[in-house]
Amino acid sequence: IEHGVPVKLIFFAQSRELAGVRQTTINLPTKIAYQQLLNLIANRYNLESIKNNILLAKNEEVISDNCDIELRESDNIAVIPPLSGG
Amino acid sequence: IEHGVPVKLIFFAQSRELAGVRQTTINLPTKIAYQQLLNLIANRYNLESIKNNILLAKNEEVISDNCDIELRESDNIAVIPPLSGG
Amino acid sequence: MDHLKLIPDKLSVEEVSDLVLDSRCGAVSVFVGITRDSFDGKKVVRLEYEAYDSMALKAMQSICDDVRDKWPAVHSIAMYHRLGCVPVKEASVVIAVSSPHRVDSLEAVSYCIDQLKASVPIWKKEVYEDQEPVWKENNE
Amino acid sequence: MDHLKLIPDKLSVEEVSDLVLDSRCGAVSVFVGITRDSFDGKKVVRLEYEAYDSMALKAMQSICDDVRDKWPAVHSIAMYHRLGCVPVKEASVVIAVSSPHRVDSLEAVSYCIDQLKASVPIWKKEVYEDQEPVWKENNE
Repeated sequence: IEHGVPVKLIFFAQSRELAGVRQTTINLPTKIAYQQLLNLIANRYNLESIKNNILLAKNEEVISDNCDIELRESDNIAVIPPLSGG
Repeated sequence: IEHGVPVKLIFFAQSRELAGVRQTTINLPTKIAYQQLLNLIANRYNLESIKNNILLAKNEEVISDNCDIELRESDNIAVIPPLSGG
Repeated sequence: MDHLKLIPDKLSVEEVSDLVLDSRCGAVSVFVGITRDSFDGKKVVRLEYEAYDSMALKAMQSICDDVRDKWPAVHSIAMYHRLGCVPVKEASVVIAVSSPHRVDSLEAVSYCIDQLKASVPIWKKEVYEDQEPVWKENNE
Repeated sequence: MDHLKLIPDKLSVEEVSDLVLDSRCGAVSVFVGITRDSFDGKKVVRLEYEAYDSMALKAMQSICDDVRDKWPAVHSIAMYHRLGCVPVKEASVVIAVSSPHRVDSLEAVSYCIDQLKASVPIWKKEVYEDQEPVWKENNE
């Protein structure tokens, strides 16, 4: 991805195990559709098997899946598998 | 009361303070109506002021107020003011 | 298992909740009743509790039996009520209920304290700083 | 006051419930979530919890804000969640809520654990004696 911004990508729980990494930095365009970003992350980080069960959060807020996402340097995107706290 | 049986009478909380005694023994007939027993106890133990707010229990069971009470030696009757546990 | 006690000593929430722990239970719900420092603007110094011990324990057992009818999944119940003087901010009653899943213990502990107040022969006198003490009445 | 914490240490029910004590509050309701020893017949050895800490604390704060909207009488809320390994029979979460009268804290503590399970980014892996561990999912 050209002319992108570096964004911190964070994985938790099963997505962390599948990705093999807890945290990394990735260059992303300053504007990207939710589904496009999801596909990109799933494809590159071995998350195809759980792609339909994960949410994405930007700066600690869950992103709704029909939006375009605006990104700036220092933003972070987290992969959120189904919750199981308690 | 003649030809009665000795019954243990126990007072709690406000009834104990008004009666000035925690426990005593009283001779009672072997059969007595609830209201009659209540009147007798209230009158003799200074409980007129709370008579309408107390229940009587026989051997740790609340007695329903429309029954005759059968009494035997070693029975106990307790005066139960409004509950306030918890 | 039911653990029912009337005791003159300070209550420990941890001790009572530990009583109901079980390796099959994922949930323990606890209610703690505590002495407040005021009532209707009057400053409360302490509460004084007394019980008809034998009848109170029977009534507590009967609450436990009802709980097991209504929530068969409940595993253990502990109801400890303190008697005598209870200073402000200390517990007068601790109730703990365990169950495999949370909904049973949550509903049951709420039922237990409602029933305890309604049916267990225990009384409290509220002692104020500047006024005559008052025997309380659970009228909810 | 809200007391929110994610900690790697063993949780104390007493410590968490003491946090919400207040001389104006007559009721403290507590929920304790505990590691069970089996799931679907499989023997559970321990749970391993992880959290998205910063987002989890925000979500917990948001639950507290909701509680204060719904039950304005609630005085204090404490939500402590343990992270890392939690052995069988130990607490993974302790929630305590205080209020002047009991109904508010009882309802609020139940709401808190429901919402915590539904909205706070915390995850647990169940580790079995003889089988592959499984990442759990709150699907209630």
